Order: sequence, then C-alpha cells, then structure tokens
Amino acid sequence: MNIAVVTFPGSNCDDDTVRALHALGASVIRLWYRDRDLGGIDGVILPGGFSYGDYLRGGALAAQAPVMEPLRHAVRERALPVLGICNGFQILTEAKLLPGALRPNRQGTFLSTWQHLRVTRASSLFWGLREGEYLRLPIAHGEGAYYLPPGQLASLFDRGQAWLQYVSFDGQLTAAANPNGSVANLAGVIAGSVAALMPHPERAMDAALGSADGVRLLTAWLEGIRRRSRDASS
Amino acid sequence: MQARDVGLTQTEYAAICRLMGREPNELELGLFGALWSEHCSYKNSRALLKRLPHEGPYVVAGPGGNAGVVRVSDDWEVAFKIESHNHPSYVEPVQGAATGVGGILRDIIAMGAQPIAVADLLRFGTDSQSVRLRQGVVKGIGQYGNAIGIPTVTGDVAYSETYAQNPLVNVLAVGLRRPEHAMTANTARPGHLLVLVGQRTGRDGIHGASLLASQDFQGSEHDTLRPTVQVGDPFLGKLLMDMTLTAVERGWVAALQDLGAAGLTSAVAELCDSSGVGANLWLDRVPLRQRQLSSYDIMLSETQERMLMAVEPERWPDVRALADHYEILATVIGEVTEGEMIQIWWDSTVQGTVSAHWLVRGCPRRDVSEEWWRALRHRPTEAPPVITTIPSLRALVLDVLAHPDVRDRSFIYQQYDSTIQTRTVWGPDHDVAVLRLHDTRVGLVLSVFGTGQWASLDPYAGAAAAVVLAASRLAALGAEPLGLTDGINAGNPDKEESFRQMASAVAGVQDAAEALRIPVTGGNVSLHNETDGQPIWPTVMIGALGRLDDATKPVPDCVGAQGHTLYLVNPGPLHWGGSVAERVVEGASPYPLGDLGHHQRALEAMTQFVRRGLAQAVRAIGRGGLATALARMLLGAPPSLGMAILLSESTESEKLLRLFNEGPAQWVVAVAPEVVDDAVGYWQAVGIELRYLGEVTQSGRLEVDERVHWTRAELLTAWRQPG
Amino acid sequence: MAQFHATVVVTLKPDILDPAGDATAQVLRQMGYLVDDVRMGKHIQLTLEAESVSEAEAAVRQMTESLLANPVMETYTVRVDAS
Amino acid sequence: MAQFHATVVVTLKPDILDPAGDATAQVLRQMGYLVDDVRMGKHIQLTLEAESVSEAEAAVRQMTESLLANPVMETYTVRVDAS
Ligand SMILES: Nc1ncnc2c1ncn2[C@@H]1O[C@H](COP(=O)(O)OP(=O)(O)O)[C@@H](O)[C@H]1O
Ligand SMILES: [Mg+2]
Repeated sequence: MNIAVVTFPGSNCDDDTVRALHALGASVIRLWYRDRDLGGIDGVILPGGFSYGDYLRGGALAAQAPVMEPLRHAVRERALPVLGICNGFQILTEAKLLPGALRPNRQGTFLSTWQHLRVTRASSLFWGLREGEYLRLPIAHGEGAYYLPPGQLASLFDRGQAWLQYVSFDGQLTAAANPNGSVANLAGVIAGSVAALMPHPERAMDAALGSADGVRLLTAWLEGIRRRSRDASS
Repeated sequence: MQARDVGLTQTEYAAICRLMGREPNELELGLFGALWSEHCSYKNSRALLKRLPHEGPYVVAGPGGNAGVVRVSDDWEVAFKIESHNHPSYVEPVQGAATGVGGILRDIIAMGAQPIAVADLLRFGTDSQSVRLRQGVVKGIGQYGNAIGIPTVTGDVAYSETYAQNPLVNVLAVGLRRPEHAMTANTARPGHLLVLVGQRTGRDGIHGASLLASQDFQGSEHDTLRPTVQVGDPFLGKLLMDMTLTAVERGWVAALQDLGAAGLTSAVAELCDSSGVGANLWLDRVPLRQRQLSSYDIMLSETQERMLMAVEPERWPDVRALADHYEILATVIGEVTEGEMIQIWWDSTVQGTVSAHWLVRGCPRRDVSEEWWRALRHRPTEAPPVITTIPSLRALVLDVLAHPDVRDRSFIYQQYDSTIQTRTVWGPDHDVAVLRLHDTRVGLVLSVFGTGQWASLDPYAGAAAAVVLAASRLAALGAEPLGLTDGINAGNPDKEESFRQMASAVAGVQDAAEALRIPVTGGNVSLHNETDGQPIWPTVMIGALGRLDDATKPVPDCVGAQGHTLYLVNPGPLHWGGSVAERVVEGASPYPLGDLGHHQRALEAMTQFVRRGLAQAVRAIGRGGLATALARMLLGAPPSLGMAILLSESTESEKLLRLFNEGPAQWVVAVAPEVVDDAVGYWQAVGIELRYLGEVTQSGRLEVDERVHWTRAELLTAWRQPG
Repeated sequence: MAQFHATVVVTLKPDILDPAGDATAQVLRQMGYLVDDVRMGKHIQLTLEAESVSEAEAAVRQMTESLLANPVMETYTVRVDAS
Repeated sequence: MAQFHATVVVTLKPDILDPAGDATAQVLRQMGYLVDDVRMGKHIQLTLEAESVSEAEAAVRQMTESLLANPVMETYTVRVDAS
C-alpha cells in the first residue's frame, strides 16, 4: 500500500507528514506539484503549509497545479482516498473537490494553539474512528474559518459531510470553543473519498509533544484504505 | 557624489585614498560607504567584542562567520545567532520585521544548517502608535516564519517610553546540521564560479546598511529613506532554503554566503576576504527586476532572498538543474581569482577595482585602552532604595502580574506557528523552549531574555544579569549550557555617553559569560538607536542554548501535587532596583547584580540538583520577582491546587522586597516529602542558601502569611490582560 | 498582438464577514474618525497580450472566474484598456 | 452630518517587489494566459459620516496617509461619493 504526499511550492508540513506516515509503517511516495502521473498509489495527502505563499487566497494558486488534474481524475474514476490537512483543505475547496471555502480567521490574525475536536460523523474513510470520539490536535492557520453559502449547511450535515467540529476542553459544542469563526464549529469535512481538516494530526504523534491523537486519526485513515483495497481485491 | 553622501567621514575618505593609492570612483566609493558603515564594519564595537570569551568545550565555530556553531551530539551541530532589524521595522513594521526573520534564517542556512526555530526579542513604546507598530511587527514575524515553516518557539517583549520612536526588533534563529554538511564562506578557491541564486535584484534597500542601520533618525528623514524598504517573500525564501540545503547536502557547494546588509558587495567581499581570494564580477549578467539599475545599484541592492555560492565549474550543471527544479534563478555572475582584488565588470569594461581586504578590514576602527575598559566596572552603588510609602501587598501582586512586561503574551505568540517541524516539547507558553531532536531523546533548550529597566541606570549590571537569567533558566531544567549569542542595541556611538553605555553592556556580557563559563559564539550590534537625538536605553538581548539528554520529560515549571514543599534557592538581596514592582510604584534605582562568582556556583548547584531528580518543579525568578514566579507556578497547575507561603522577613517593606526583587540566580523549587531531607542536605553541602517558603495546598488560592490571599481567578484575570 | 492593461476589482459578497475590514474600522474609530464600515477588497492590475480589446476582456474574465475570484464568496468587476 | 461612501485604492510603488503579484502571474502563465505582469493592490470601501463631501474627502485622505497606506512603499487614490 502506497501513500503519496504532494509537495507544492511553499508546502512546509510535507516532511512532518512523511515522518508521521513512516512512524505508522506506511510506505510513502513523494509527489512534486508538476507530476502528471500519480503512479500506483492507494491514497494521497495534501499537506499543510503556504503553497505559493498563500498569495491571492490560501490554496487558490496551488489548486491550479498540474498534479491536481490526475488527482481529480482519480477521485472521480476510482474514488481515490484524499486527505487534506490545513493548506491541503484550502487547496481542496479551491479545487472544488470539497464544498465551501476557507476564509480568514474571525480575529483577522494567524492562530496557533491546541484544540479539542469531536468526531461528528463516523466515516468508512477512517476505520475505527467512532462518532462522538474526542481528539486534541494543534491548529496553525490564518485562513481557517470554514464558510458555506447560506442554505447549504443543513444539507452538509444531512449528507454526513460534517466530519469534525471544534469543542471545548470538556467536549461541549460552544461558540467559545470555535477558534476561528468556522460555520457550525466545523474543523473537517468529507465528500466522497475526499476528507480534509484544518488541525494538524501529523504534529500530534507523540505525547511528549503534547498529544498522540494524530496517531489515532492517521491510523484510522490508513486502515480505511487497507480495508478498501482488500475488499476491492476480494 | 561625496564621502558624506555614502555616510563616510573625511578621515575615512583619506584612509581609502591611502589604501588605494588614488581616489575611488563613484562605484568604489559606494562600496566603501556600505562596508565601512557601522553596521558592516563594527568600527565602534569590534575592539570591545573581541574581549568576549569565545572558547568552550562544545564550540565548533565562534564569531566571525555568519553564525556561531556548537556541537550537541556526534551527529548534530547547532548554528544560532541573533540579528536586529530595528530601523527597518520602524519605517515599515510588517516588512521590516519579516525581512529581519528572513535575514537571520539565511545566516543560519549559510552555515549549511536547516533552521528549526526562531525567537523574537521586542521592545516597544507605550503610546497608541506603538501598539500599531507592535501589531505590524508581530504580523511581519509571523508572516515570514509561519510561511517558510520555521516555528517561533520563544521570545521576549517589554515596554518603555524610551522605545516609542525606536522600537527594537531582534530575531534569533537556530539551525541543525550534520557535521559533514558544515559550510562556510572561507572555502572559495580560484577557478570557482560565483553563482547568485534566488530573487532578481531590484532597487530595494539601497543604502540600507550605511544609512538606515548606521545613522540616527531625524523624524523628517523618512522621505529620503524611501528607496530602502525591502519586501520579504517567504514563498521564495522557502524554495531558496530547500534548494540551497539540498545542494549543500549533495556536496555541490564549495563556499556559501547569504546576501544581507550591503547585498552583493558584502557577500562577495566577505567570501573573498575570508577565503583569501579575489573575484571577477560580471554585473551585466545579474538578473534584474527593473531595467536601468546602475552598477552602483546592483552592488548595493538589499533585495531579499538571495544567496551566493562558490561552485566548481563541473558542478555548475547540477546546481543549475536543481535550481530549475525549484523554479528559482541561479546565474553565474563571476569567478573566483587569485589575489585579493575584486574587479567589477559591465560587458568588457571594468567599472571598479577594490581589494576585498580593504573593504572588510581596512576601516579605521576605534580602540579603547585597557584602563578605560576596566574602569567600566565602577558603577553606581547598590544601596537599597528606601521605600517611603508602603503599597498594599494585595494590590501590588495583581498590578505586577498585569504589568505589560509580565502579563500573558499569548496575544503575541498565538500568531506564530510554534509546533511545525514536530520538535516542540515546550513552546512559548513556557519561560524557555525545549526542542527534541528527531529520532532521539536528546534535545535543545533555548532561553532568551533582554534587558529593559535593568540596564537603564546601569548597563553593565543589566547586561550581566541578563546573561545570568538566561542561564538560570537552563539550570532550572538541568540543561548543559552550550553557548550564548548576544544582541547589543544602543545609541549613537559618536556620543561619548552612548559609547560608554554600549561598552559597559559588552563588559557586563563579558564578565558574566566568563564567570559562568559559557562562550559567546556570535551576536549582533545595532547602534544609532536614536530618534531626534533621544537614545534608547542600552538594551542587551541574550540567547542561551543548552542541551538536555532527555528532552521528553522536562522538569515541570508548575507545581503538580499537594504536600510538596516550596523553597527559595539563593534568596536575592532585599533590593528591588530595576524591578517591575519598582516601576509600578514609580521608582528607579540601579539593578542589584551581586557577585557573579557566587551566581556561578548557584547555577552549577541548581543544574546538578535538577539532574539528581530532587525537584518536582522549578522556576527561575525573573521579571516580577518571586511573587510572579509563584503565581505562574500556580496558574499552570491543576486548578484545585494552592500555595501557602510564610515569609521569614519581619517588616512589611522587607516582605515586599523579598517578593518583588529581581536579583539574579534565584529559583523556586517544589520538593516531594520523601526527598525533603535529601534536598535540604544537598543545598547545605553546596553552601547555597535554601529558604523555606511554604507548601502546596488544596486551597485553589495563593496565600501569604495566612493573612493575604488571592484566588486563582483573580491572579488569572490580572495576568491575562488583553494586549 | 498588442498589450492591454486590465484592472480586476474583487470584493467580498455583502453578507460575508470581513475581519480585516472590521479591524481596520475599529482602529479608525479609535483614532477618532467617524467610520461606519470598512470593506477590504483586492485591486489587481494585469498587463497581458491579446489581439483585441474584446479578446483581452474575455481572457481576463476567464482568469478571474477560474482563479482571481472565488465565486463562493466574492464578486468582481473587470476593466480593460488598450496600452 | 450625512453619510458618504469612499473608495481608496492602495497600490505598491512601481519599484517595490510584489511577491503576491509575481506568484499569481506565474500561475496564470502556467494556465496558458499571456500575462506579462500582475500587481496586487487593495480596494478599500468605507462609509463615514461628515458634514460635506470635501470634509469627507479630507478625512479619508488623512486616514489613508496615517493608516490605510504606508507612504514609504505605497501610493493611493481616493474617491468620495455622497450616499
Ligand atoms: N555582540 C556580539 N557578540 C559576539 N559576536 C558578535 C557580536 N556582534 C557581531 N558579532 C559577530 O560578528 C560577525 C559579523 O556579524 P554580522 O555583520 O552581523 O554578520 P551578518 O552580516 O552575517 O549578519 C558575526 O560572526 C557575529 O556573530
Ligand atoms: Mg551573513
């Protein structure tokens, strides 16, 4: 099973992401944003960072990158699992592979802090990550306020696409727990085989660094892929 | 164009003519103007800096290169250095601070090291204009560091009217390298190609070194300084960093130098001078952003995001292909030659010829006599000020916690990515940063601290105390000190008083570093911090780097369990000179430095105490004194815990002085009941005073002398003042 | 082929929160100005090659719709001048 | 007092580096557009209270010089309309 990590010019969490995947025993293929051939891969991560310096809008310039074409194709044709983290989330919304948009944080400044999250909806993409589970992960972003045009929120929940929400340290879904002004405290969404979140699971791989909850999230994603390819081949 | 147009005096001009045996042409004069500026030549500070101790068991490279380097393990070396960007940040806060970060990162990269951390040391005024300056500076630091992907893990900020027209923006960077990837500028050899990599050269920051960084500000001069604004591009900076470090790793770079102050001129001159070679420069080949740049502009432009490499001709195709991969420009702009002369060409005509040696070393430098240097140690007396009206203890604790120099800084550091690169064990919510190296338990401790009030009346004592404080925070973790970097910020050195203040500060760093046996491996000097004739307080920023054998479990800096006993180690003098409390009650008296030899023994003893595992929690006492240290140890603890403190002082004013003095090398330690005897015995044996303070309780509040108390909420509200 | 100058102004849709605008308004009010509201948009100037003004304008509209503006939250205007 | 609408356009001076414009131009070219150059500026819309158009314009100019633009690297234009 091969997992690709795509580096766009300006990506800066790609190395951390590769290190996290290696720690979980995954075999990693690194892709450069100009690659037009994905190769034999079973899943893709678009890592965090400042692709193209976040100029214009976070993720907008990277969404036009050559690698996005085969990626889009693979999502459409064979439901390739894609995971966007932070800037990767922005790229996926700009590329219209996920609904909505990421707007500058409500407070107008970059925000780096630890956040508690709740799994709002279990998904087969994350095998074993159950509804109602809590995670503690760091966030670090300037444009992380998830936005949906009026009227689209209810259907996002109805379709089971509302995946992760920011909650308070004791698990409450409160306005105060919302770090950036995201609609409905949304921190992560899923559409088909594409999932994305603003927090950084790859930075939470070791309790000594504050949390090992990233291990749970990434393991669940890898396990989802493993089961999927097993089912496909059986 | 005349000497003074490029910031040179008549005497300096005469020296140039003597060296050259002729008058320089305009281009040559411009090169001298830049490299003989205060910022590049250290003409007023070199003689002082050379007195700092540079030798130590871990030192790989001391001052002289782009950054100091120390050894952490057999596998890893660490480059680190501090840099200032004060004037640019006043002119354009966001870009000034951003390019400050970019600049120090390229210094680290020039040593062949991958940057892993940034720290920011800031000083601002107290008016509303200063608030906007601070917001811009913080935004700029975040903008660059966050985007290029280097965590900002610690910092220091303080305020005083003295910085209103002259904020200080010092940035420190730390990088890691394998010993086999060590790079320097002094390994260029005749026949190497000179390759300029990165941004196209534009009209940015011409005269940045000679005018912006090396002269005082007159309020109205802003206009004439217009062309000096540089814009940072962290996006390109990231590509340049990755490309450069990859080329270094593959062994394709023979010598490396960043382009900082005085741009190409400084880079080429430093590279040639340190390597003992000359160069031909072909300016017509330099990629430009604008048409119509003159040779002069190209040589002096401070366009950011550029590096200069010396490359063997056979390696050039590889380097070019790598640059193509990263989509950045790499251009051969010259060649290394025998001798020491730099010849500047445009097509086939020579525009100027100067010796690298004259540019880098020829500047007449100020020297001082031994006697004058020694006399800097005669200082104001340390007689304690008399407290005439005794303030309320209850109110004073809260006022000190709420003071801008003490209060919670999360409104600043939450704008910085502090967790990227996955090494951050302790980030900016602690007094020091702890970074664990990948795939090992070994880690680094970065402790930064700068003077403000401490050095206002006595720069010597303040500077020395800053070194002691930075080191006492390493000791609190039992870390092994590896080295120091120092940033000296002071006024116009042509004024005798400012010069003496700067020299006193350097003397303070020297004496403390020697006493503590920690080498200074590099630093920065920023002079001319004056606006309209008003100098800042001489301000010394210190960065101390230490090693931890196990960085995964640092000794906590907050109390952890009921029943632990609290002690004060090495109680300071009953003297609150330079303290925040003194400022709150509007006093000003010199800082009580005490004996550096004694502090060294206390530091050594604390380091061993922690390593023996005798402490359940430790916090070094700094700004805000003992009271603040206690409050912070409680605020980070489980909410049910409290503290009951019993002071042994008898009078009210002595109690205040005990709680608020900021004397150096003091710690609060929490000791578990089962090791109390061992702990007490240990301190008795080493001959450092251990004074009983009280107990950790379950009261959820801080109590002093069973008389005054503060709830946790009260302390938190005071400490968490907004911006 | 000739050179054309284009200006694209991209603004947030009216009901979308604009933190940068709000923060600026707040500072301006602190400074004593009687400001009700501030909205931050982008003013993008392009020079491009095209056969005619109408071709240039079509190209700029296309760039804007596919990249310069995000239709989920922004609206835009385009103006093209011959060089 | 009446309400006025003002538009301030802030652009970088020609010699000042514009990384955002450069990166956008690079991507537009990669998408196949014949773009020579892109410069990113700000389009700021304000509503404010003033006694007259001329008073409003004076206020907006002042705000621009002291906050909205940094004269060291930017230039600006101001337009004020009655509400
Ligand atoms: N205060 C100081 N203490 C120790 N070394 C210093 C100090 N100031 C400057 N140096 C050293 O002098 C050398 C030249 O510094 P600098 O010109 O700032 O380098 P760069 O141009 O690369 O930033 C460096 O090696 C630096 O570490
Ligand atoms: Mg350098």
